[in-house]
Amino acid sequence: MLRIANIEKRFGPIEVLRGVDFDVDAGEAVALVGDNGAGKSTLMKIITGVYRASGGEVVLDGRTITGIAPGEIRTLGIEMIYQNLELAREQDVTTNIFLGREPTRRIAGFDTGIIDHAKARREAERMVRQLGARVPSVDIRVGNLSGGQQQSVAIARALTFSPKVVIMDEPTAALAVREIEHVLQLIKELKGRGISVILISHRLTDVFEVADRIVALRQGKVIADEKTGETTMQRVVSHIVGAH
Amino acid sequence: MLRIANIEKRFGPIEVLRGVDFDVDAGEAVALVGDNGAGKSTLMKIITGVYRASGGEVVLDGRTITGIAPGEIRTLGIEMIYQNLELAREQDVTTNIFLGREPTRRIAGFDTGIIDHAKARREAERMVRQLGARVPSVDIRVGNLSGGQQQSVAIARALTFSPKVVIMDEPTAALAVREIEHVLQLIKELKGRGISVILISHRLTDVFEVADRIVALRQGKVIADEKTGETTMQRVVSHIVGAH
Amino acid sequence: MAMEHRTTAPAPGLRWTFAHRRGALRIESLVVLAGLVVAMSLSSPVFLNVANIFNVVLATSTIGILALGATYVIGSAGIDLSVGSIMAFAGVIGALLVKTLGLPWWCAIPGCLAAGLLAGWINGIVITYGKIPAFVVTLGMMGVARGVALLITEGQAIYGLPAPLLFLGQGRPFGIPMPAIVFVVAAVLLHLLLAYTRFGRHTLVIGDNERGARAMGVPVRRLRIKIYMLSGLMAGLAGLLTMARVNAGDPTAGMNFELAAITAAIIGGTNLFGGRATVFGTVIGALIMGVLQNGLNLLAIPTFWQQISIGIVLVAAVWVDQLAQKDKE
Amino acid sequence: MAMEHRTTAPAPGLRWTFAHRRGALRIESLVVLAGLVVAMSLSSPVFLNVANIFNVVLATSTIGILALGATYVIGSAGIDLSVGSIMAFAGVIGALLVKTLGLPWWCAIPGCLAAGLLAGWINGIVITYGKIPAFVVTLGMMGVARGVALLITEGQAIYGLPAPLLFLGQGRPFGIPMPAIVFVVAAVLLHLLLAYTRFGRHTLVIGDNERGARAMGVPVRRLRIKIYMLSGLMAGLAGLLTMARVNAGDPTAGMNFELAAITAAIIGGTNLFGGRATVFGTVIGALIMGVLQNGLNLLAIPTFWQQISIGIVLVAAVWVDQLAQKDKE
Amino acid sequence: QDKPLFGAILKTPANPHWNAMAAGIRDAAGKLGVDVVVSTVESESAAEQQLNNCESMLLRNPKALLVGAINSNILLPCLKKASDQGIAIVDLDYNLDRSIAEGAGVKVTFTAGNDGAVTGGVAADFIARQLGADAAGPVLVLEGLPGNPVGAARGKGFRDEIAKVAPKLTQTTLNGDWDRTKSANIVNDMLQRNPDLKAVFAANDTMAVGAEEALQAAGKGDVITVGVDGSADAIDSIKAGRLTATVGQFPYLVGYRSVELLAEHLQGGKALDGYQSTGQSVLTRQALEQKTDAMIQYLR
Ligand SMILES: Nc1ncnc2c1ncn2[C@@H]1O[C@H](COP(=O)(O)OP(=O)(O)OP(=O)(O)O)[C@@H](O)[C@H]1O
Ligand SMILES: Nc1ncnc2c1ncn2[C@@H]1O[C@H](COP(=O)(O)OP(=O)(O)OP(=O)(O)O)[C@@H](O)[C@H]1O
Ligand SMILES: [Mg+2]
Ligand SMILES: [Mg+2]
Repeated sequence: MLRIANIEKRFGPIEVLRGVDFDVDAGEAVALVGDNGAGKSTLMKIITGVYRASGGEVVLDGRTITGIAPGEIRTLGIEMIYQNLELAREQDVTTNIFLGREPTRRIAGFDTGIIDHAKARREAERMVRQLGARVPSVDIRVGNLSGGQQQSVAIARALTFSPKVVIMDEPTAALAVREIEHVLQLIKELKGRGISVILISHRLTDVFEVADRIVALRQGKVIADEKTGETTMQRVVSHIVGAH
Repeated sequence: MLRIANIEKRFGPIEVLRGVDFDVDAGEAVALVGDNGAGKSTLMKIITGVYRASGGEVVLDGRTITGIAPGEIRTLGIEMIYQNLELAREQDVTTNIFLGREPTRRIAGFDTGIIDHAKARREAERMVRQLGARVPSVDIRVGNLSGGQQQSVAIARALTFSPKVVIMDEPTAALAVREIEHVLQLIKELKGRGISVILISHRLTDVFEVADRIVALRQGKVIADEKTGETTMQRVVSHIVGAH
Repeated sequence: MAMEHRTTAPAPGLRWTFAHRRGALRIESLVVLAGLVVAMSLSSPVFLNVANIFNVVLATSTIGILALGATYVIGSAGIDLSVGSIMAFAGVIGALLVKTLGLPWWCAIPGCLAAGLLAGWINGIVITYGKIPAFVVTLGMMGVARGVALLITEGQAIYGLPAPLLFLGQGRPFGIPMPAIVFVVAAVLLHLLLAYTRFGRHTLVIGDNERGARAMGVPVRRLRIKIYMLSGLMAGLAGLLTMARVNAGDPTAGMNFELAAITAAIIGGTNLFGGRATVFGTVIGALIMGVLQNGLNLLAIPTFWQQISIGIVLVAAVWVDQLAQKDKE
Repeated sequence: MAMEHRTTAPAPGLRWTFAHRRGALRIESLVVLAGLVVAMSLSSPVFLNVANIFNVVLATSTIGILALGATYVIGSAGIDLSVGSIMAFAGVIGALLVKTLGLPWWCAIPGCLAAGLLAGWINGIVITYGKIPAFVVTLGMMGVARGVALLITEGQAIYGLPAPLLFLGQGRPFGIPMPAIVFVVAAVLLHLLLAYTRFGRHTLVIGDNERGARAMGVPVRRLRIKIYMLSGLMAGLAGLLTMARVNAGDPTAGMNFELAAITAAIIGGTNLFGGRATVFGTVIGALIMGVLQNGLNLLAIPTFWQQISIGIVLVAAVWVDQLAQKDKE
Repeated sequence: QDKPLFGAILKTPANPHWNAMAAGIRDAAGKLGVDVVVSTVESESAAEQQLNNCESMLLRNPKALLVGAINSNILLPCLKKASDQGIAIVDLDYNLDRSIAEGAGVKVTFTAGNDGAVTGGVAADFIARQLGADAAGPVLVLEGLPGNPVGAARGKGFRDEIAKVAPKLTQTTLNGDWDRTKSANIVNDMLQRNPDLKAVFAANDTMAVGAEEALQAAGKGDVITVGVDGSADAIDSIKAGRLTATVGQFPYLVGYRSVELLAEHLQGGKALDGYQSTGQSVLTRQALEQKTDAMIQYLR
């Protein structure tokens, strides 16, 4: 369904990705693990079009999507929770959740561009509640939220628009125990609905709980691509730290 | 050693902290846990002087430090790793690690204000190596680092100047497995050297590994303050989620 | 950047109350304006004459219209230094069409607006595709538009426009000066656009976190071009009204107006670094400047003292405004 | 804000090579300047005369000195619109001391500098303690300093200074104009200050992340006040040199120079939103503007065309500069 | 309230010319028992501000307006209203274009001061006399802000006259923006191009003094430099042997005479010639030291 073929990325003289290949099937959850600086986030940003690859291509349902604008890729059904969240701090929770997807009022089929704020607000509240997130109000400025609350907003944003693929870059880093459970639960639900998930996480217990396959990246190359059932926590750790 | 007495904090109409008390002894590691939005980060920022408390006081070695500027509090020996790291993204790693503590050249005992960059660079490299962090170079712009690398820089910054108290607000959220081990190891070493640690973390395994005591915050109040040996993971979770 | 962040955030209380209005009302600034009006009317008996009030709004309208555009531009973390020059350029084009080329009078209207739009479009294209700071691009346009206006006219104002066109600048339906009416209408429209539409929302979002906006599919480049076009359009409109008001396309019109326009927006609470802006605030900001200028004139304060007092009162006004917005970190 | 971020980051390659110089050299801008010099010398034979080169530096010195201050202010995410007015104010004070009050000639030197420092200090105090955006405060100071200068002199330049003082503006030791020498010395000192001292480092850090800087113990307020004092001091210096050069304390001097000073800094790669600035870049930026103006004068291009060409060439220069800085996200 | 009120709408007091004019107006008004309100603007380019000032002025119901318009058209809408209300209008310094004004329905009672084109011509004659009619070489003309009609008229008058009286002089015109330093820079640049520069004519004294100082610094003090106005710094410079001359405009006299004439006209309904020249003269060091010119008493 989603195929990453020989992706390379250089920032000036620095080679960050040196030919990365892997696929994700529909309804599959693939965990992408690797040391800090291995290139995980960079790779994911190439998929969503935020970075331009120096080489290689990304294929979604047979269509090459490398070089397309992030907005279009999002329209094609790839959502991502960015590691730094990419929230608009001055704006409220509702605005952030619906950013780029604002429901607008139509008059005679013509898009007026006027935001249906009441609807957006309702939906935003629903999503936040569904995540079990402790966000005091969807009218609050996101910059005033706590770290975990901000992360919940970013998660809600990625899941509001029934995507085909969800990329999660450390979605639970700032979350409390119960919220983490919710997210893991959610990932399982997504899989059940045929949605693919790429999960980047340093929490291997979580990875083992939800992932079908584990891809390990080291210094910009895939060094292992194993079924969850056929590997062990120790093996994965050794892939990450490069112990063999 | 460090005493937090009846701290309150309101943001406009919102009460975030409603009378928080606890102490930290020298060489003790206290874990502060709680749900997202419980007020943990806010409380810590009050200790370091970034926020002004609406009520109550913080006492370090018998001296009230509430209301003092963050710079002075840092001089008194309280270091903090902020949840959002508070790095200067446009500056290099060395600058960030030595921010506010730049080694300067002295001429005849007079501080010239000229930064001894070679020295700072050397020290920065040493700290980064000691953390086992994968930072490509200390001359790199911090904004170009990966999430985990940035976190390592923030940790290095807090530990470079032998503090009395180190506050860590989710220091391992973005770190990979090995780096987490390093940090936990480090906390144990700090304790051994008589340095107090306040650790905020949602990773309860880590908490149980290093903390002597666990303080749980819920909705701006301390609802549990227990010795690590005398409690269980389940109990702590139920404190956090408010199951009893 | 944190400076501005700290000083202009609306108080949480208000923000919550007016949350779904997107903080579009700024009570504090209104208080400052009201205070100024009271002070002025105490010291000058004519100040509260209806005719004088219209005078104030009339005098504010040009800068005010430019400031509406500036609100969007600055809200999106941009800057437009070219509006004063574009205004002159548009006025010259309009006058050229109807006077020199002898086209029907109404041609000046699309003419001025199109001239403004064109200049704004060029600004936007060069900024987005050339990846050049807006400061530099619009500074360049400031020179180019002014230079072209002067060249076309050889430095001479094109004087004497058809009467129907003059009505736009000099007419007073129900006693209200036309430019004041246009200003108010433009302000209401741009308020609605900023507060209730996707375009307005996205404008503030790219000022807040451009990379994030792009990642979420906001068409940042297209949007940015539109924002500069809007600013150019407002400059064209200001040019049209001024031309009609003074009955001439004057290539030297609008000198230094860019600074005044930006000032009105900033006094109105727009964050110089983007992400936060309200049209309502900008209108108040422009009126504060207009009232001040008018009042000092009525009191016949000598110009040097006026410069000094305006400087002090503006700072004081913003200070009071920010005092009123307590409770923030 | 992201716009500027994207467009002016030095290429990683260069940044690494010159890392411990803190990116203080900007090869690309130098290339642009060199290109401009070549173009000018091809079209005007006198351009490369030693005398003319000194001329360019002389003509650049006033704006250049103001731009040095602007580099610090903008690097710290501030802005100073008052430098042109402070310059006039300082010049008037200097002339007042030695001409009207008849003090010894050298009193003008501390007089001008102190006047600049004082105005900058007031700016800094009001910005930090009043929590008012720098834009508003320095705009206020722009009116106040100018108004006071005009009041003191009643609009009349104080003409005719003692000869030793004139030497500062008109003297040419070894054929080099004094203001040019002062400019170069000031640039070198401020380069060292920015690149190698704690003060310089902290200036950029508060422009980058003020809250973080405060949390790490950077004395943000004190620092900010010092930065505006530095900017005021530079304005005072510029006022002194200009006064000596034109043999008069002129209350109308330096009109609109703030914009030119900011422009020089921005062309030199200073990020309008703070965090990134180099003195070297600013000097190049100022020289690009100076060379352009000089060349157009040598070619006797009519003013209208000059405005247009300066606008276009500045944008083009920054465009080439940014093209040269490939390889970034 | 029985005293009649005259409103003066002037340019910027930052230019001493308008200060002197205002002083003349006030002194004459004081002598004649007339009230005056003087309104001025911040800078030479604040046209719209001047229009706003004019409209505020009408709220005071003045008997007459003395107007120094920033450009020939900006005040017309306001002046038309004034004309319609029967308010007398005096054009100071030929800033209004009479045909345009009358076309706009503005009745100008009279114009006082000197025509810029004539002023430029006077300067040209003076320079030609100094250099000789056969003189050849470059001459620099400094106009004011781009598009400013006063500077443009003086420059044009100068060029036209030079072409007649000393046709071998070549002219370069640039805008000094009324600014001292900018003019100094331009002179420096000109000296590179034309080291044999013969003369500089600046459309006002500020630019002339700036130009002169640049010439002095370059060791070219012998280049003839002529300004316009007679401002204090120019007079000092001339007396110090630096600036060659200025074409004195005597704004104090312009203001004083205007009020006198206006008061007579309003009281007696005395018919007036539409143009009331108040005279101008070239002020050189010699003229100033020997006080040969009676006008010198009107210098302020
Ligand atoms: N814009 C950039 N310019 C230069 N180098 C960059 C840039 N972005 C990332 N890098 C480098 O690329 C490498 C990979 O970064 P990336 O963010 O992809 O790591 P990651 O695998 O996500 O790590 P983490 O687990 O810490 O988030 C890092 O060494 C980083 O320094
Ligand atoms: N500046 C502010 N203005 C208004 N409310 C704020 C502000 N800062 C924090 N809050 C609110 O205070 C509450 C506590 O925030 P805090 O950051 O202390 O939580 P936390 O315990 O650190 O949570 P997390 O585990 O998610 O980091 C949150 O509900 C947040 O929305
Ligand atoms: Mg990452
Ligand atoms: Mg927190």
